[in-house]
Amino acid sequence: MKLAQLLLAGMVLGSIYGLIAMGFAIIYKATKIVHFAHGAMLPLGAYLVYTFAVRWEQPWGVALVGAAAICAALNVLMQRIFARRMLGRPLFAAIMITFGFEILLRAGMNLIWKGKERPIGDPWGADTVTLAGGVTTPVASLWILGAAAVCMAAVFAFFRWSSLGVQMLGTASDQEAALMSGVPIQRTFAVAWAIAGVLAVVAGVAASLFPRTLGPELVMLGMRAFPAAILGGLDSVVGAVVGGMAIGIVEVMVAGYLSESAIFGANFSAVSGYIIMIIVLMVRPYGLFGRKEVARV
Amino acid sequence: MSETPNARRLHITGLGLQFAGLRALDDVGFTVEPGELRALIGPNGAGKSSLLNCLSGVYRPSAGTISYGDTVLNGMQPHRIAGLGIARVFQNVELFDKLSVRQNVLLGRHLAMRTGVLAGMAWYGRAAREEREQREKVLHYLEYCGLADIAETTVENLSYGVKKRVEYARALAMEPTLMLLDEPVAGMNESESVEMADLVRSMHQDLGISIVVVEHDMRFVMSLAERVAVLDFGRLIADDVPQTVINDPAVRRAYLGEHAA
Amino acid sequence: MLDVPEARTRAGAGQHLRPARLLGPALLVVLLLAFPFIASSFWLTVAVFCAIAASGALSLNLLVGYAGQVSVGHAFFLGVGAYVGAYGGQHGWSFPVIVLAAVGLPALVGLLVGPVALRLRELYLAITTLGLVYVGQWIVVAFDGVTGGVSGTPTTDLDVFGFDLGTSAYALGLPMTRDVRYYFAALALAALIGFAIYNLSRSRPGRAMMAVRDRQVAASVAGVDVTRYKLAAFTVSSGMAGATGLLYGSYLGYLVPESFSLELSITYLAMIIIGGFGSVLGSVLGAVLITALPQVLSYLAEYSTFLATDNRADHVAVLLYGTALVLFLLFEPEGLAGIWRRAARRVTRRGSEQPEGSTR
Amino acid sequence: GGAAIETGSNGEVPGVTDDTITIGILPDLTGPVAAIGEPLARGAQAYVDHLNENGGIDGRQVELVVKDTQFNPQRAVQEYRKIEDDVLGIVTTVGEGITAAVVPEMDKDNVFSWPGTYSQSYLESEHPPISTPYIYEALGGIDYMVSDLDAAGKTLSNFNLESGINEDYSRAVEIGAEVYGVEAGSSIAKPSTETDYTGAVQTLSGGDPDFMLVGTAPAQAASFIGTGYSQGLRVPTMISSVGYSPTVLATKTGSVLKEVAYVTSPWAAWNSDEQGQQELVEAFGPDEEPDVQIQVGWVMAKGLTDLIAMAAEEGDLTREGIKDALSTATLDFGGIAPSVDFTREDGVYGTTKETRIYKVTDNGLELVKDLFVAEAADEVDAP
Amino acid sequence: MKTPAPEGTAALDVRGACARYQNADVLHGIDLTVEPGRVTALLGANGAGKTTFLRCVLGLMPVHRGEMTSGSVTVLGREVTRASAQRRIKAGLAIVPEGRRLFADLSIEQNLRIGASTRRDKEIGQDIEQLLERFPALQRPKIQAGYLSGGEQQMLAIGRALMARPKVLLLDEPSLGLAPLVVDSVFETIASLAQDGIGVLLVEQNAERALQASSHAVVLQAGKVVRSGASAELADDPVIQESYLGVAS
Ligand SMILES: Nc1ncnc2c1ncn2[C@@H]1O[C@H](COP(=O)(O)OP(=O)(O)OP(=O)(O)O)[C@@H](O)[C@H]1O
Ligand SMILES: Nc1ncnc2c1ncn2[C@@H]1O[C@H](COP(=O)(O)OP(=O)(O)OP(=O)(O)O)[C@@H](O)[C@H]1O
Ligand SMILES: CC(C)C[C@H](N)C(=O)O
Ligand SMILES: [Mg+2]
Ligand SMILES: [Mg+2]
Repeated sequence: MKLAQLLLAGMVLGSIYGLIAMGFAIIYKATKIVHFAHGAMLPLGAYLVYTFAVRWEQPWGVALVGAAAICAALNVLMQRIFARRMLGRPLFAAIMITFGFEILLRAGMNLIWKGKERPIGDPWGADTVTLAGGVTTPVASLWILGAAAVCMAAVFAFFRWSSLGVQMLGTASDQEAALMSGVPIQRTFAVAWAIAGVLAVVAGVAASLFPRTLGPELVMLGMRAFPAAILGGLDSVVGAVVGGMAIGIVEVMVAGYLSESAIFGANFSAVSGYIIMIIVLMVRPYGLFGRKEVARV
Repeated sequence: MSETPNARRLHITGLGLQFAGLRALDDVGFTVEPGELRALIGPNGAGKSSLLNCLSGVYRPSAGTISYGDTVLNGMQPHRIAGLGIARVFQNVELFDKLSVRQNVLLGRHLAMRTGVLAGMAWYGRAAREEREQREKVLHYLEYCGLADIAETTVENLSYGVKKRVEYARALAMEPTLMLLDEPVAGMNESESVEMADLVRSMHQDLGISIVVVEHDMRFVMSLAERVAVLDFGRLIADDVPQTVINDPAVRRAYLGEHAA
Repeated sequence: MLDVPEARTRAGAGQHLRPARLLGPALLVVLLLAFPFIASSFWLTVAVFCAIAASGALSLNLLVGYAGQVSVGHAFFLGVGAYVGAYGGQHGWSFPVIVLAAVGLPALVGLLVGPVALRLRELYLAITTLGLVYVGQWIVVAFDGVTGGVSGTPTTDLDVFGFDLGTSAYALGLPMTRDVRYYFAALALAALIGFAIYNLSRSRPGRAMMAVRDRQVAASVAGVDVTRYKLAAFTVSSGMAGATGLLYGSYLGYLVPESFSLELSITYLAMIIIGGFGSVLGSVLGAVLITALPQVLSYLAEYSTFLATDNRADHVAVLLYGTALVLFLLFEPEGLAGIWRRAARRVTRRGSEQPEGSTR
Repeated sequence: GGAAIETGSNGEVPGVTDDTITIGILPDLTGPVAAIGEPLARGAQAYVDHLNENGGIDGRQVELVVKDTQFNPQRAVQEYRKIEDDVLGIVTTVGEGITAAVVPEMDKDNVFSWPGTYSQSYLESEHPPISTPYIYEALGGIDYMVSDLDAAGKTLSNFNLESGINEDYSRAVEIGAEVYGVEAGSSIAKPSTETDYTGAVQTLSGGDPDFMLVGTAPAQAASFIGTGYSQGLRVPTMISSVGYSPTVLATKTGSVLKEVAYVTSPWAAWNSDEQGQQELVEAFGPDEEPDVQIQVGWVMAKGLTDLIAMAAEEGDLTREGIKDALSTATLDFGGIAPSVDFTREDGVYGTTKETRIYKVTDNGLELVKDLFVAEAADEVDAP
Repeated sequence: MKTPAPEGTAALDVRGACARYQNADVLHGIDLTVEPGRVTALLGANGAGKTTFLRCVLGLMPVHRGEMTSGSVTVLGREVTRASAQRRIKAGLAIVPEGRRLFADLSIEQNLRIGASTRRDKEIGQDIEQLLERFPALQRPKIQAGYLSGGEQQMLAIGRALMARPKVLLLDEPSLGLAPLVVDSVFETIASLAQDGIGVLLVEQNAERALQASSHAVVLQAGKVVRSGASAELADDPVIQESYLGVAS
């Protein structure tokens, strides 16, 4: 029973990681950039939902769509700010710029929401259900699993059925060559970053549902999802999902079985994800599903 | 140029190389005598670059042996093979983009130098002395390749033809006994390839270096090579003097078409 | 991914040392020597942190800028040096022993991490090294008997062969307070590390590192033992970071796990990106800018009085800092070193009518 | 060697002029615990304003300089240095690590401040906690469970933040087991960055506890209790004063807290009619969101300025004078927090051991037991 | 030395193109016209500015921190001087770039698919099939392009450009690194494309082949047009013979 309970919790956490990691993956796919401000988008999205749904008393769905739209737009804006100037320039500067955005987002949120715990106004509240086998869980957790599945399917379908997916890959691999092939690279970027913005809101809200709370700690979740993104392979959407699940389950299992261990201490679950990641990378340097970078002479 | 290199015999037997179901090289064998200028031709994708990659240790052959003199190269790491006096010039320019021309060529002297990390940091004794000596030495190669004027320029912004010359200077600076050249005149116009042919010929004749050159420009091949090996689909289909090779019907069918120089 | 502005080693071009050329550096040295005696105690503290940051930035730049291995784990190596120093200090080790341990242990860890770096590229490596930061914080908590755990541990002042950095007493007729002493110690360390890296970059091993950075296969075919130089870069950089951490921890006086968080790693990356990859001067300028900028900005924010209410000025200072970072990277991707180089070129051109090196 | 360098030039006292006294405070305003630092700084500022309206100290107005540490130890030391020359004392620092980093610096300059933690180990330092140390709070909670919730002989587990508070809470459970005969269950500590509490809940549930003691920060307490609730761990739970925030009540977890949670706290309820609290509420107006950190800031500012006033009365308006005043002082906070007799003996400051017990209800906290001292409080060995 | 007045609209018409990079002016007023169904060769030594000219045609100078300072570009009668690269390609341009510029990490098939980025029709899959058949070297459509041999990569680059179904094809040294037999087939392909009415601009180091394959030619030197006219005439020009055809005078 404990095992089943932990497994379920691991899957829920894994779904949240997976949603975050998908955001990283899509942006990486299109721009070869790790968007370090992605983590800050999580509380931003959730706080926006709070403001719309709780403060301004709008229907929850409306709040969600509103927050998603704002975060998507913000992401596109950020991308626009450096895209043009960064063409043909070191990528690392662009990545550093996302750190700059992270500072700005955090400062802005601190100014507006003052880092307080806030309700997110969701319809499920603290209700719980008992599933087969005596496993009990908040209803909200089941919705997280569902939402994650829907997002994954949607993103997957998008890449499967639209030509934008392959164009993103091309753009990331060589922007000028993509331009020469007629890829509308600005639109490609915009779509990728917008999707990531929407995913950030979904993930941020999921991470604020009962029994978790919306608070500034949510920023950290972005960093915690890194091993998931890497484990799956930085540019793979499927990998993000698999990696997220794997890391989520491992972390919860470690916390469940090793919390009292004298050797590992209670903190070990926080590093267990990284350790799994390193082990996998030693065998597969590009993660489970990552595209190998070609280096031939 | 100062010391005469002692070229050794390069001997390849039964060489095989596979990539996920593709036989890039299949039972290839031939010998390059010391001081020989050998051309290697064949259709695109025949395995020429792959063969060079096996010789320089970048690829690991799945079968066969490569020996240089008495040393078996199979399984050796690229830098060890370089240590035996085997230098390589790539098909696409492979320079250290952010370094100056001089630094690129100095890197060719890497194996001739001894300074380690700690000594380098201290810049004491040998480190400084060695660096000064080698700069002198490198100047010679820069002049040889006509690069002395632009020694301090970052290679990144050079045009294609000049970059190729930097590659030659770097390879020469290794004072190799065997040079592997992959398509030296691709992308050059007629007069430039004549210049390049002169450079290769002089390296061969003045310095006594053995050379294996891959090239699609048949005029270049015919004017230079002493022997020509022909690969097709990873197999050796001919290995003889140029005149014989270009009249070989198999070679004409696979490679030359109606173009025979 | 890394883009290094251009080759910086220029020796052999036969530069003549003319008196006019020495004037600038001489002034700088005088200024640096006089600074602690004219600055306020606060700005002196900032200066000490700047100088320490310079050492840290230099060592990171060796790894990232010269050897091309992106690391977000710098805070970890700084932390190892600092904690080793704290432990040694508490157990009465002598200065040479402390230094040896604080440099040696991080270097050893760097050597052990190296093999991971051999297999991974760019961002995969970066994020793996990010794991080091978390592992480090876990170690501090899990082995709290040695490290003091979450509540931290005090460090001791270093006694550099009889020159106790902790005392405040006149020396050479000058008021050498603890801050002044640490200031000079930090300057000395930065100068030492900067000199070592500069030397490295103009000699065989440094060149080999840069070659591996630009084109690994070509470097190996030219005779460079790639494994060896990657490991060397990791080891040396980590050792230098350890020395920096030792001084940093000792000056701080107290270590808590938060002192070596991811934020610190990122701050150091910001320094070398803003300073300029693969540039000694850039590392130093970047370190000074990133350390001093927030302080300057808080002053600016504080003196704009309408902000002074409700603690808004602090938020504005942070917003300004983020904005400055973004704008700088947008408009000056070659970093401070690039600006410096351009300025210097302009000066020399005016001075000696040297034509700009033409390509063809 | 050489002559020592004298500090504090020409006999002037830092932070004191003819008409003003300057004090400082080092909260986190823009970093990860800004949610604590910001209201704390506002509370302190409000008290200083209140004091100035009533004539200040000894005819001097008090000025409070606020410096943001960003929860970064290096930055905190720098910010401290920035104001060190200009302040007479410092109200407090926010964050256990920050406090640990800055306190040694302050000791070098003989500067007084209240520590940003209630660990009783600080009683030995020059910086005693201003209010009830964690351990007495926890013991108060256990006392109440035994006397009013019939906990004797039942299992008590605890869940804490991985920090100094963990040691104090765990120790309290040990003492509780000895004195009250409760069964000590499992104990787990987690860092504030934990992303899922199922593991902790499952581990604790394994010991089948009847009561829980939670010594951690608000968001973490809420998530932990919520997770436990959803997995059937629904037992009376005592949350520490630092673990409860009224903002949590508005979240979904609030409904769970209402079912199971009590709060141990020395602090008065926001709507209490204690005179000090009335003044505070008046200063902030009725629209202010209740926040214990505002009370803390207010009380700490009051504590420091009271000491300064005492020093002034003694004619020793110096940093030294503040410390001298403290070692014999009894400070009263108008009922917002218990008054404290700090009298120092054997190098250990006196402290208060009182706490209140609240039950979480729809309207926030409802007082169920006013200030009292746990029976077992005497069993706590001197730090 | 005169170009006959074009019948109808030119496939590509560039007037007075001047261009500069950050530190240097590279093109000084280039006029060049490509007629539909004809091959125009652009010759010149290394560094003459051929690639730069193609960048101007495609609007890619900003990528190299340069700009086209004056002049106009017209594709099939539509002026595109200010348009984005994507619009120009939609207007009918396609390029086989210098150095191939394949997406090394992507498969052959994905490379071809990206070549069709501006198309919306349903025949993309079909075209891919056809190309894979046409170039036997591309037999393994799932392999990552970076692993292909130099010549195979060149073929893929040509295939990718054709995927755009261009009206005007720009080729920057298409025969680079190709085996003689394949070079023949590339020139055959070029001829057949021209026959289909496509205008081709061919930049080529092999001046002899280029002049054979083209009807018109333009010779650049240091960013200026020094010769232009019918290819047959240019092939007989002694100056051209000496400097580009390797014929000693
Ligand atoms: N690392 C690799 N992985 C997979 N396939 C490879 C790899 N390297 C080479 N190949 C394949 O092996 C075959 C031979 O390639 P190679 O580069 O040796 O040809 P080549 O003879 O040099 O051709 P070209 O004249 O076009 O340069 C090609 O089909 C190529 O796609
Ligand atoms: N990105 C750039 N930045 C600065 N200068 C450049 C850049 N690209 C090219 N140049 C310079 O512009 C001039 C023309 O170069 P271009 O590449 O157009 O010549 P090309 O005729 O295509 O030569 P090749 O036959 O070698 O390809 C050269 O002097 C070159 O050095
Ligand atoms: C296309 C590849 C075969 C080129 C190879 N990297 C070289 O320069 O030799
Ligand atoms: Mg090849
Ligand atoms: Mg060109």
